[in-house]
Amino acid sequence: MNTSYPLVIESGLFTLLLAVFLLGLVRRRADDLLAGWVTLVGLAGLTLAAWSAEPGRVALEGSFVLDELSLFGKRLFLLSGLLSVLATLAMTHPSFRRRGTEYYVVFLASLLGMLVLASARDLIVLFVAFELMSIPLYFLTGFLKGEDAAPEGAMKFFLIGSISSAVILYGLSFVYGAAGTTNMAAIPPAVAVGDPLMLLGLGLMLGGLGFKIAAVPFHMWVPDTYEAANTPFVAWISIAPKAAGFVAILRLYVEGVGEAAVLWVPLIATLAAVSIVAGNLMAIPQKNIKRLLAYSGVAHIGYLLLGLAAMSVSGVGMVLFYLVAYLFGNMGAFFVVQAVNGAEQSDDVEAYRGLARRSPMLALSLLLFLLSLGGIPFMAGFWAKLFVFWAAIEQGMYLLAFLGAVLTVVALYYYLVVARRMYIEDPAVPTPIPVPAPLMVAIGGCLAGIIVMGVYPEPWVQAFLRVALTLFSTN
Amino acid sequence: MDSPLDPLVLAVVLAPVSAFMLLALVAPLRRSGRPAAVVSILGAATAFVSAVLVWRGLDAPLQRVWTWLPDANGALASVGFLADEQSSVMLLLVTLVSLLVQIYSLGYLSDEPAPGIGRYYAYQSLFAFSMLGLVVAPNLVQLFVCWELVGLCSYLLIGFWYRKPSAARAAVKAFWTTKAGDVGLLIGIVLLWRHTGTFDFAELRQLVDGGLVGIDGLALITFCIYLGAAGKSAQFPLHVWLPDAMEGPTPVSALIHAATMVTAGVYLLVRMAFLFALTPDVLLLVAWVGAGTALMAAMLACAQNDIKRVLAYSTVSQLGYMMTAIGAGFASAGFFHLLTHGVFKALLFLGAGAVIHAVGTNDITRMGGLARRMPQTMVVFLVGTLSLAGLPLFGGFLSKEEVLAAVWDGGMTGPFVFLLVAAFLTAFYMFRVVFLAFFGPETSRESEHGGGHAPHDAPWSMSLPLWALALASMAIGVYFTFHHPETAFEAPGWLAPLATGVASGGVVLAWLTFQRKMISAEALAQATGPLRTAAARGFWVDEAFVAVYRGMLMALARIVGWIDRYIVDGVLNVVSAWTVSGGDGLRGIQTGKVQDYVLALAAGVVAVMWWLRGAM
Amino acid sequence: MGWPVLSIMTWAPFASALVIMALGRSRPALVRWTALIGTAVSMVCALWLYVNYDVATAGFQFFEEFPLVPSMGITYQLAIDGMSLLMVLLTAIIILAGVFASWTVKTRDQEFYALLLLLVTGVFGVFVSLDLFVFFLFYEIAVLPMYLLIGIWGSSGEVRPQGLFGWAFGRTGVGTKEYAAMKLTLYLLLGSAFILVGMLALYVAAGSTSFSLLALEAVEFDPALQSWVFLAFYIGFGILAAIFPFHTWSPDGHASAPTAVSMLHAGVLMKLGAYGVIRIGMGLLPDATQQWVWLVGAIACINIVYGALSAMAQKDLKYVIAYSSVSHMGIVMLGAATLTENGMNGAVFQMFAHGIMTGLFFALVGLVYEKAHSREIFRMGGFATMMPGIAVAFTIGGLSSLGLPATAGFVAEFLTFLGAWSSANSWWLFPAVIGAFLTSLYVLRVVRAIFWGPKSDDPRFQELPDAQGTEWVAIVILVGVLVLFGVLPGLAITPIDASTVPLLMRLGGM
Amino acid sequence: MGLYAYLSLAAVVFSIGLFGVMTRRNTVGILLGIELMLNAVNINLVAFSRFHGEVTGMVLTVFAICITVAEVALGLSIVILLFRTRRTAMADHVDWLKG
Repeated sequence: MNTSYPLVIESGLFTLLLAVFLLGLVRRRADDLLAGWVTLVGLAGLTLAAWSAEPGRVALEGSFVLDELSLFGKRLFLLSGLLSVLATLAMTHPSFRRRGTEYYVVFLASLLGMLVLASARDLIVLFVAFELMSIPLYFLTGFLKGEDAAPEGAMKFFLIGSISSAVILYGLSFVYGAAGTTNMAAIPPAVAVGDPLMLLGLGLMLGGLGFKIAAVPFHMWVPDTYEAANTPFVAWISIAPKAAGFVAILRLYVEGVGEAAVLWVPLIATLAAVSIVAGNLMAIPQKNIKRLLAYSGVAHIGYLLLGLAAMSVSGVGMVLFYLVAYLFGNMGAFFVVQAVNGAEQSDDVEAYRGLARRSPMLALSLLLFLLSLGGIPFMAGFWAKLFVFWAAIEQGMYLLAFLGAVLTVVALYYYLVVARRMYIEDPAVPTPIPVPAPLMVAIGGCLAGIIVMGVYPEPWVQAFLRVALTLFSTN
Repeated sequence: MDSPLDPLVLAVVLAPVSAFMLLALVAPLRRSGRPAAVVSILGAATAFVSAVLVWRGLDAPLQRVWTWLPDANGALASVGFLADEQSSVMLLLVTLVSLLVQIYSLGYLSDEPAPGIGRYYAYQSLFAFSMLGLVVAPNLVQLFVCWELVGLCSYLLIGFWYRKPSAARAAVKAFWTTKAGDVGLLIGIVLLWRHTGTFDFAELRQLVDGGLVGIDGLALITFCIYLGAAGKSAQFPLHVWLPDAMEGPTPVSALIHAATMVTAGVYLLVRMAFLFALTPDVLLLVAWVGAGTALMAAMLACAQNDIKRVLAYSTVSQLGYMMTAIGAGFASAGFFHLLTHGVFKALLFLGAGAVIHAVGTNDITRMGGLARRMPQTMVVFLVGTLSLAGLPLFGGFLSKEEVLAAVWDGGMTGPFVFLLVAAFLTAFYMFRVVFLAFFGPETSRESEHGGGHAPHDAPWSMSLPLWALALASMAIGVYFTFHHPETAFEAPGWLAPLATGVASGGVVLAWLTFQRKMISAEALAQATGPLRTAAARGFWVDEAFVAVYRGMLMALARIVGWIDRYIVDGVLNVVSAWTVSGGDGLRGIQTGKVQDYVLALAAGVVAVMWWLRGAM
Repeated sequence: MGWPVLSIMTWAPFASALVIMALGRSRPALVRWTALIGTAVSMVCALWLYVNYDVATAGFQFFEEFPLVPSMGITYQLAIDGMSLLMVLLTAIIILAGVFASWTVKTRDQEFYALLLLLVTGVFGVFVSLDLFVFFLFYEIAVLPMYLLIGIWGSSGEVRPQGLFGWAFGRTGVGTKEYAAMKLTLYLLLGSAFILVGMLALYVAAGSTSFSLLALEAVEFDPALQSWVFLAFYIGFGILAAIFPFHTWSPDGHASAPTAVSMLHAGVLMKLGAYGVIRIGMGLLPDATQQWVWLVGAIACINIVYGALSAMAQKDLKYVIAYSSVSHMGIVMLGAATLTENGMNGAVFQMFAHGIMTGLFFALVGLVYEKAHSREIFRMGGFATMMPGIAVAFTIGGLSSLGLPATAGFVAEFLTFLGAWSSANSWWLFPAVIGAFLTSLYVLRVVRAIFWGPKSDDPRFQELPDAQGTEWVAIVILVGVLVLFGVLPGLAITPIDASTVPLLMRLGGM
Repeated sequence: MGLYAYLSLAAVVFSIGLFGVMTRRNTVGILLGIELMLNAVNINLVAFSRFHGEVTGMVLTVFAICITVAEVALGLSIVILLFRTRRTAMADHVDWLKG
């Protein structure tokens, strides 16, 4: 059937969800690897479907759209989900054998939320999708309930999360109050005339969304959650919910608003600057690589906001580019972390001593991922950074761009520290690190991603600029 | 203009350099010792022959240039040759001496290991080439290039026996001192180029003759150039390197530090005389410094016991003579003295070399009575001494008299007196050497060179050059005693007798003191008192330089080094350290307590609200 | 000519790097030969370019174009003019010599050569790319491998500063090779941050259409913008050119780096900074150049004297060489700052001369260290007897660095001096000349202490071999070039002049 | 002027909730605080929906309530889980993950 109809992919995902759920009911006692494979295959199919989809259709009288942005979102979510599931298949932890189905079902639920969110043009849909995305995340964080870190991480994530969704909802109520309707199409005019109630609402929502994308000072949950949760999942939440957050932000604050959007520039610019500085600085002293990546992730959110702060076609386009580059780089890094953890049972940077001598390819790929995150040429991350700086400078934000550029050096410092452990120091034990096949595939995929985007970014740039254009052109 | 002489002039310059190339590139040949020497000597001989032909055949000045440094409009600097009467005569001197010295070295270095000899002759050929290049240089750039190269050769040859700490030190010292002068020369050249737009002597001359050279600022330029000359030609206070340079093998001292390189400074001024004529004040300076140097060096020479150092100081003093003449405005006189001095000073050095070679010591007080042992050497050495003392019929006579005449005619009474005194001292210290070394009682020499056997005259390879030079200086002397050359100045009638008288006075005094012992040397020393002690210490010029180097330069360097590590780099490290600590500090806010997280979140929201209040 | 010679030259090392990584472990000979072939190809290309570059028509030649990111006007656009031609030649020579010089690397040679060649690709790329953006791309490639190269194969020095700021030094770990590597890499990347911002500013100001140098040259930028962008470039590239006070990475870095890396870095990468200032800073921002040239020149003078004095104060051979580089880069910047034909030619010539010279130095220091296992100048002595070859080569290098005629060093300095005196601030001449003199002081001091002096009585230094085998190749190549270009400077000046004159035309310098 | 009264009430309730969240040490207490905040929102929504005279607000409220329930359910389960592993329900005792 034609995937260009709205809700087709969503319903597909829902069926998959049910299938996995039923599978769980049927094969109760057996180990749950099968569920994983089913999920994987299903997601692969859906991803292809999403790629073949055409934008333009609308459903539920305009509250659910299938436009360029939503398609971008869906593809990104599905792709990251696919990679994450691949990696999950390599998890040897007993819980995944015994309760794997739960995991995948909930995972798919959250993913479903994201897909819907990407298309939401109505406040109700938006909110529901948001919660559908978030609540499973809390569960998944605490999935390894045996580990004593997991519940704490889950608790923190949950409390902060639900508070922030309360804030979002509160803001949302004001938006509704100002607009008199839940259709987002009503937002731009109100913003244009500067309706205080509307601005109040949007301001509150920005606070809540700030939590989702983990911008300073709403980032506090990030390091703890990352440290607590299982790595494939962390790899996923390090990108998917944040991307969702950005999609929501684009919908609420940019789409159709046009000129009036500059209103938000100072706010976003400040958030960007603070996130970049704080994130990079706090990453320096980290001993645990997951925390390190968490903080560097915060910094990356800062760079994304930097691009957003440009509030221009190029700016938004480059934010999308950055998201994809960040997806490959960051997930890849986490997958390597997972591989090492599988052998060393440790996430300390210490555990990476002499990795280059033990398993060169693994070390090399981690190095490349880190370099991509650090923004080194011929890696996706380089263009990403460059593009956001360009967007910022285009809007005359020289200082902000300069700040960002200087702090990339700090970022490279802590990335190089890891590189030093892997390449310069000698290994404690010379044995190579075993990498399960699915994980290897996932890593390979990410590697391919950063290199392809890095060597020939042109098609991507054009695609994303086209997406951005739609946001500014509509009414 | 294409002249048959062109290839000859080129041959003069290229013969040595090809010898050098051969020795430098063909390692086995170099290591083989004597064959290498032969190659080099052949080069020198070729150069000499062609030099003679050039000298005989030259009627009009001859210039050829090829572009060396191109720039937008053709050539910035070029290389080539300018053969006129000055340069051709100079070529003759240089080729002659270097040929003889190279032959002489065969004997002198007979017990040097083969590779050493190869190295030695490679340096020799390189030097010959550079010196000749300097002589024929048609412009300042080529002159400077060769100028530096001869400096390099002198450095290399002084340090030939680099295992001797003193030699290594002397070599570096020579290089540094002359280099200091060269800084001046380089600045001078650059300024002059900016001033006139050319490096070329001929063009410069035209400009000067045409009065197209602005006078203001010219004094600075000529002064800078003079600095260079002073460095090379060991004028006070840059003379300190020359005595130490005696650490090199004696033939080297003869060639480089007596006959040729040290006179390069004088030659430069002769070349540039027309320019200096425009700046009388600088000329005055040149004259006074020259005269002062002459006198001071003469005094120092009297206080030395090392035969080579005596000769070295006498060289300094003679260079002073030449400079004074140039300062007086009569470059020709200085140049003339340069030529004669080149011959007989080389002779003296080689003679001294023969003595040292035979005796195995430089100390004249430990020689004596050598006349009987090595008569030939005695004779030639005496010839040299008489020429240096400037007695009639000998090489130095007329040239010295001309210098005096020039100075007198230049109306510089002060320098004139200085020079007279110097002349007296010259005769004195030279004969002191003669009497102490060759006459008087034989002192017993246990530390004698070559074990028990008594000293004897040198082998042919050494005596041949000696005789050649002796004859040459005699010839010059006799010839010029009777044919007075045309000069721009006329010597007062009383000058010749006076000069002769003064010189003989010196001889007599020496004879009375060291031969007849009628005046005790001690008494003489007492008489001169503190002056002598000061002279023995070289007037503390060395100490002054050392003080500047250690006390100022090195101290400054240490301070800068410290600043670099602790301030410039220190600040950098502090900043980085702060960045790292900053990270640590920020971690503090990540308390791990969920309420604090909520607080942060709330604070963020409040901040956003606050900002909105402003925005609306 | 159908062949994309520039691309071949640039990517040949990279290709051989890939081959090397593909080779199985423990195939040392094969690794070396692959590296040698790669660099030899580059060398041949460089020579071909040198021969076929048409000086008469001057300007940029051998164009290659391929749109990389059309939507942003980024083009893979290569071409060279006289200046870059010479730099390319320099790079080819140095890396060829470098491969020979590091023939004896034992540990993890595979990775070593791979990284080295990757680095070289970056350097070539920078010199041949006309598109600012591609320029920057290669620039980063040229900087980054340094970290691993120094970190893995480097050697830690003895410097352990205490006292003032001791805590900071302790925190950063001065003296270790890791510190040196990190310092160098981050410092240079910091510089690239400045460059990036400046570059984008120009690109945007020019209407976000093209990064091509040629396109941007045509644009008249607003003076205010020019002014700060120039400073950004000056600092950004200046860090790499070791301008005072941003030079401190150079001594530590070069002292810790393995031979070939020091050669390449001091020999070529520092030039890359100066090249950037001249080609991009001055080439694109004429007004700002006029405005800031006094600063550039003044700092250059500081570099010359300060570097020389610091070199005098050192006891570690490698530090002396490193500081001499700081001093000589001063000459380069000074020559550029004069904005005169001679000065500019001198600057570029000095880049070349100093590149060869310092490459030679580091090669020799590496050899001495390998044989004597010491870098302490005043411990060693009288090596000329045991290693005459190395001694002679070192002396020649030293003479060149103190600007002795008949070596490349003299021509460069002489031209610079001429330029300095004819420039607007003629007083620059004096610090420059004094610097040259100071150089003669410390160079000869070192030469005497280590080679041409009394033999040291340290038992370690009694029986030392001379250079042998491949090591000779490196030495001979470098010495040969040094003397050749000293005797026939026309070989280099002619192409240089063809590129500097148009530049000065645009700057209104002549 | 009815609307603003409701809004203010909601604001007060919301703030009380937030205050509770920040001050309660017991995790369950914090959950209650969150409940208050969400209900404040509901007041808002209903008020607005009345004000505008259309139902979407109410609908949203219904959704909100359901979701809140789900949230609380999950929240309590997490608290229990936490209590099992750490033997405490005090939020500020749970700070192993920090820095």
